Amino acid sequence: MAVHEHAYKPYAGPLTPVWSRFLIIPRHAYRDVFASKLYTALFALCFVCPLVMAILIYLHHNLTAMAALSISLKDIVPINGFFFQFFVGTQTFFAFVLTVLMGPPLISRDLANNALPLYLCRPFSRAEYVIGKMSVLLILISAITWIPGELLFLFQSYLEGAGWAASNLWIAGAVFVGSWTWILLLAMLSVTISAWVKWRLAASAALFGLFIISNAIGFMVNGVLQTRWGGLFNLTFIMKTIEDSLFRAPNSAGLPSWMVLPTSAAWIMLALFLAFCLFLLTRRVRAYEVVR
Amino acid sequence: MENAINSSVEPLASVAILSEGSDEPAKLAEPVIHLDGLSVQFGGRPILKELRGELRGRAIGLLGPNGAGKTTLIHTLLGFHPPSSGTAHIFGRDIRKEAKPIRTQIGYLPERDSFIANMTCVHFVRLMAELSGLPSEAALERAHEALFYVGLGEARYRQLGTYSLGMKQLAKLAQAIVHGPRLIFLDEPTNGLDPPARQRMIELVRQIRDSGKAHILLSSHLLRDVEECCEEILIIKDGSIAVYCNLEEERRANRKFLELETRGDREAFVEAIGSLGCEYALTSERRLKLVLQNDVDIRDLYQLAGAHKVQIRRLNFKRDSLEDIFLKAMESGNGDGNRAAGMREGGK
Amino acid sequence: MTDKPDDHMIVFEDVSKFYGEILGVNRVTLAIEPGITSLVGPNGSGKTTLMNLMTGLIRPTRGRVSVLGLRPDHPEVFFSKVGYCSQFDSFPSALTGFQFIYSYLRVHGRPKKEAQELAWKALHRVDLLEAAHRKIAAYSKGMRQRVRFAQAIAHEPAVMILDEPLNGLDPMARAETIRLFRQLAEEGLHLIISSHILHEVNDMSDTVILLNNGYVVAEGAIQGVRDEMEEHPMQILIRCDRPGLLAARVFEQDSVVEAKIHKDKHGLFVKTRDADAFYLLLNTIVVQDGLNVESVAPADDDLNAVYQYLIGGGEGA
Amino acid sequence: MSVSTEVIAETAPSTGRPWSLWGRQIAAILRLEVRKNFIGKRAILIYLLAAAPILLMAALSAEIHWQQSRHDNIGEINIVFANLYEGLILRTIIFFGCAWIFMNLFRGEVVDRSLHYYFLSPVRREVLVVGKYVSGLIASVVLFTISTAGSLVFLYVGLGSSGGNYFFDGAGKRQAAGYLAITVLACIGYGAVFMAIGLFFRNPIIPALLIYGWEWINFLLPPVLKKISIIHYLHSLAPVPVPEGPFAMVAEPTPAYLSIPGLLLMTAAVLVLASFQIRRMEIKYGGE
Repeated sequence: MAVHEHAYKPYAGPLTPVWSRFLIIPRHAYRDVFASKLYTALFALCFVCPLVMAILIYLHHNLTAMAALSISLKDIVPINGFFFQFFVGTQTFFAFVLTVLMGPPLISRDLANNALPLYLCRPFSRAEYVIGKMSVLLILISAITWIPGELLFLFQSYLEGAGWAASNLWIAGAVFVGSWTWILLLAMLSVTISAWVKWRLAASAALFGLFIISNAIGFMVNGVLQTRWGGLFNLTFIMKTIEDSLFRAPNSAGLPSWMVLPTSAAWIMLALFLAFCLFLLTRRVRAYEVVR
Repeated sequence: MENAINSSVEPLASVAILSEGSDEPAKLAEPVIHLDGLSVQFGGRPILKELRGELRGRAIGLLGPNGAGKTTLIHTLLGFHPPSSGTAHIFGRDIRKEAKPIRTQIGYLPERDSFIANMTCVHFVRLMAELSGLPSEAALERAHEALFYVGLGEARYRQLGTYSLGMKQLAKLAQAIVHGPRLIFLDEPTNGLDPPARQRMIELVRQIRDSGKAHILLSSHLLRDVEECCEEILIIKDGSIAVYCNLEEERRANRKFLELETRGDREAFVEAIGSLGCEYALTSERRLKLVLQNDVDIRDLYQLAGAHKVQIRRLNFKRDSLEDIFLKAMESGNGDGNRAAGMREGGK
Repeated sequence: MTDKPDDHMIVFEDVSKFYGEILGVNRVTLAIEPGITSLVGPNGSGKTTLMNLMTGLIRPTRGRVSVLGLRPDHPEVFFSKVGYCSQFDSFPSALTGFQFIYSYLRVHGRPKKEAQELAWKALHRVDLLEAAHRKIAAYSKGMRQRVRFAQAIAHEPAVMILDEPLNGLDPMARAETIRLFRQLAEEGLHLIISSHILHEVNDMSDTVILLNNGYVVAEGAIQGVRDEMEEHPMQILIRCDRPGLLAARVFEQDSVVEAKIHKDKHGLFVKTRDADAFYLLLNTIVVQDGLNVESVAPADDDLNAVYQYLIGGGEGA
Repeated sequence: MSVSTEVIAETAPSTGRPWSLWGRQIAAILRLEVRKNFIGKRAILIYLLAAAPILLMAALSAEIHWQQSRHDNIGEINIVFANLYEGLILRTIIFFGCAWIFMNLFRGEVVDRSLHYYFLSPVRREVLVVGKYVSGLIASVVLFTISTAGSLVFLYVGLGSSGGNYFFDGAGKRQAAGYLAITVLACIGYGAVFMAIGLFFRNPIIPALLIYGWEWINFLLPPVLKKISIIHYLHSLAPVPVPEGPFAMVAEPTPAYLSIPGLLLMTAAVLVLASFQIRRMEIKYGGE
């Protein structure tokens, strides 16, 4: 009988390419996420809207179906920029819900158990860490926003023909960029909050509150000062403005004209905001707090 | 790209490992850690001052008073803090330029208890292995291997949060060795462990050392721990090296000092010892110290003991050599850095 | 109360503490005399619970605890006699070492001047004078440990309860602190100290309380505890070349019950019921077989061994 | 050091004239707590909250300043401010400000694991409660009276000369005093409630939000229930009655000579409750 000595041995096998390392984090995160029924159900729910819209598109081009329905769908729900803007709108809402649920524990958990040294003592940089944590959301949200969006677009242009596609290519762009602005905002926001607020519930609340409060402040400033620039403090309003400009539907909410913000201002505010988040993150994501 | 680096390193490694056997080739081999005027400051306050030296030992004990910069040194070598001036080389790689490739070669057991919540131990160690660049399956294998090695049995399927301090420490050790590093930093590995757990940890460190496959830098406040698992010691005092020397040589140095504890009528026995020409001192009614003359052997002592019906209850060479070294280093100023260098040359 | 006889002792009367279903300590009855008493036992064996009970941070589920005949119900008197250095390594935010100690002395009700003197005295004792005006947040682990210790003894209590006070201290600080403990013990104070480092406990403490799973498994002077355990034969470690040969020889004596060769093949553990006879035998064996003895040591007349016997674990061999 | 004598030396006063001792102890607690409330990272939020209304009013006053037309109808502006005060300052800023300050008094120390230093001092837990409450009161009153006063200043500055007249000769002074009084009372009342909550609940945010909701829907409640809410008493003190609208409450306003003692009575009750709770409190810190 042979006895096998289990001594310490170094690892000589192949290593994974460096660029792909940050994906390890989302991969492991999803293992836990989809272990929970709630999340899986919610995630499934996020695909209801795309499905419905796919059906609508299909009906549009299925003459028999059109005939069957006495009223003509074409006038009720025309497939145009608004159609897709509505789509992005709904999906980003779901994205928000997902973020509120999944965002908070991302980094706070590691900080609470000071796990960061364990990540950073490996060939794994702070940037990779943050990107990895963010991509947990990036990927998930992408899967429910622009990816199905573009698919819908392809589906439509396949049925409608190249001409439509050519003339409406901007919509594809709008869907893509519009989704990404939200994705970036949400991911960055939740990661930052998660890095600063230890306690999960509070973090969720903060994420929620930020939108509501900024909203309130925005309008209060507007109301009190009789000005429109309060909108700059209003995250939702900023995002709305950007969406509108992307989908060439200025002021789709039909606000009094004096409230409408210039798009450029909105973009700048968004950029500033993201930059600020990034700054906060770098303050917190460290192997060790250096006390002076 | 990582692979390339590895292959380029391997031969070097083999040299290092070969050299473990005998001291001679060690000089030729690449030093494990080469401190090259390494200095670190926090907010203008110097923490490490111009550290210089070549560490080669298989297990190096890192000692020093609180705030001397032990942990800072480890952190700097890991690339957590940038050196304010100078640098260090690990396996010949510059920590300033090649932090990543270095870190693939390093395992680290942090002092504060750190883990990732709601994860089973296996999952945790596997994740850590993957972060070190192991492919998923290999990582899983290695994770189980490492956990088996540190002796976490069924417990490895339990949530880390439920672990006792000792188990957490073992889990931390597992994650430090899972990717098979060639240099392992252990920062106070026995801190807060109860005696059995502590002994277990020390055993493991010894085994890793004796495998000769990895070098160990162990920082601890318990001289006993260091004495039990380290061959060389590096003592840091307010930011500079006070001593770097080889424990074995130190021990051999005071090999002639013997401590005895006896039972039975020892008068005659002691006189007899004296008549052998050994100086002796009676430290208590049962204990005595004596200096062995070259021609005298312990067997002779037993001869006498037998002759005088004396029991030698306890017999050992002066063991507290490390304590001596440490205390000496502490009272004498930093001028000792030179002495350290001297010792290093003398040592090899 | 009828505590008169107890008023120089710390008394546990049949004390149990449960956290919900979790057992803290169970049915503990103790009377602790002045001097250094060490609490030893695995993590989670109830050391901290015992200490928290003494200081009224938690209340016993059953039984009574009294310190020098006092109860924490009367904090003004009780806590001016008791100092507790807990293991929570945490501080009120944004204080310097001096402010920390000074402020709480004021909370004790000490007048400004006295509080300052006491604070400096305490800081001097733990040798933190130069760091006194730095923020604690910037202290090293050992310094934090020391400043907490200082805070616990600043008001010069008669009973000091110290939960792993040596944890994280460097060798000199350890030696220094132990010396301080001894000195205080000489002055007739109670020191209740928990520690994992058996050889240090061995050296410093007058009595030891061994805890396991919330039960007191042994108490008293270490030597005494050892002698209690007659059924455990004496264990001796002989480090030498050719331990195998030695092993073969020692069995000539039937009082020898066990001989085990050390892992590294350079030593032999011998268990004998008659130590005297064995040592005499050893003399002859060494001479006759020309054995090269490195060292001889009774492997178990210390706490370590007691711990082995009563609590067990991977220690030794 | 002869310990025995030490002990005698300073147990004497404690048993002898406890009041003086308690006085000194409360002073000491204040010394610790007040600075903790004003500096440290937890305080930042408070400053932001306190600053918000001032900034807002500053902007507003600037705005008004340009529009000469609005200078005359002070009444309208008063109402705007009344709304602003009750809606923003009172119900939001002061509410959450107090929530933050007073909950952190104990909960914060449990989180920081530093409460045991108090529990290990020879100080009665009741004394500790009083000390901490007062310290919280100092912090909140100072900050929020400043922010109330600040907003008022900008209100009248914005109105220029007419504002000046209104303040010095008109009803301005009385109203200002009223607002400040409400602010102080609010701190007293909310403070006690939130400190108690911080003692009773593991994570106090939820109860806090519940109360927030309760205070808001207060104006829907039948008069009986109204009585068990702080805003009720405060609202009835409002110097400028707030007209119909989301903030309005339809109820017979309790006269000041009733509402103020009522409020204080409630506060006292809550404090007593808190002292009972803290007597039974054990240090666990979740860990261990």
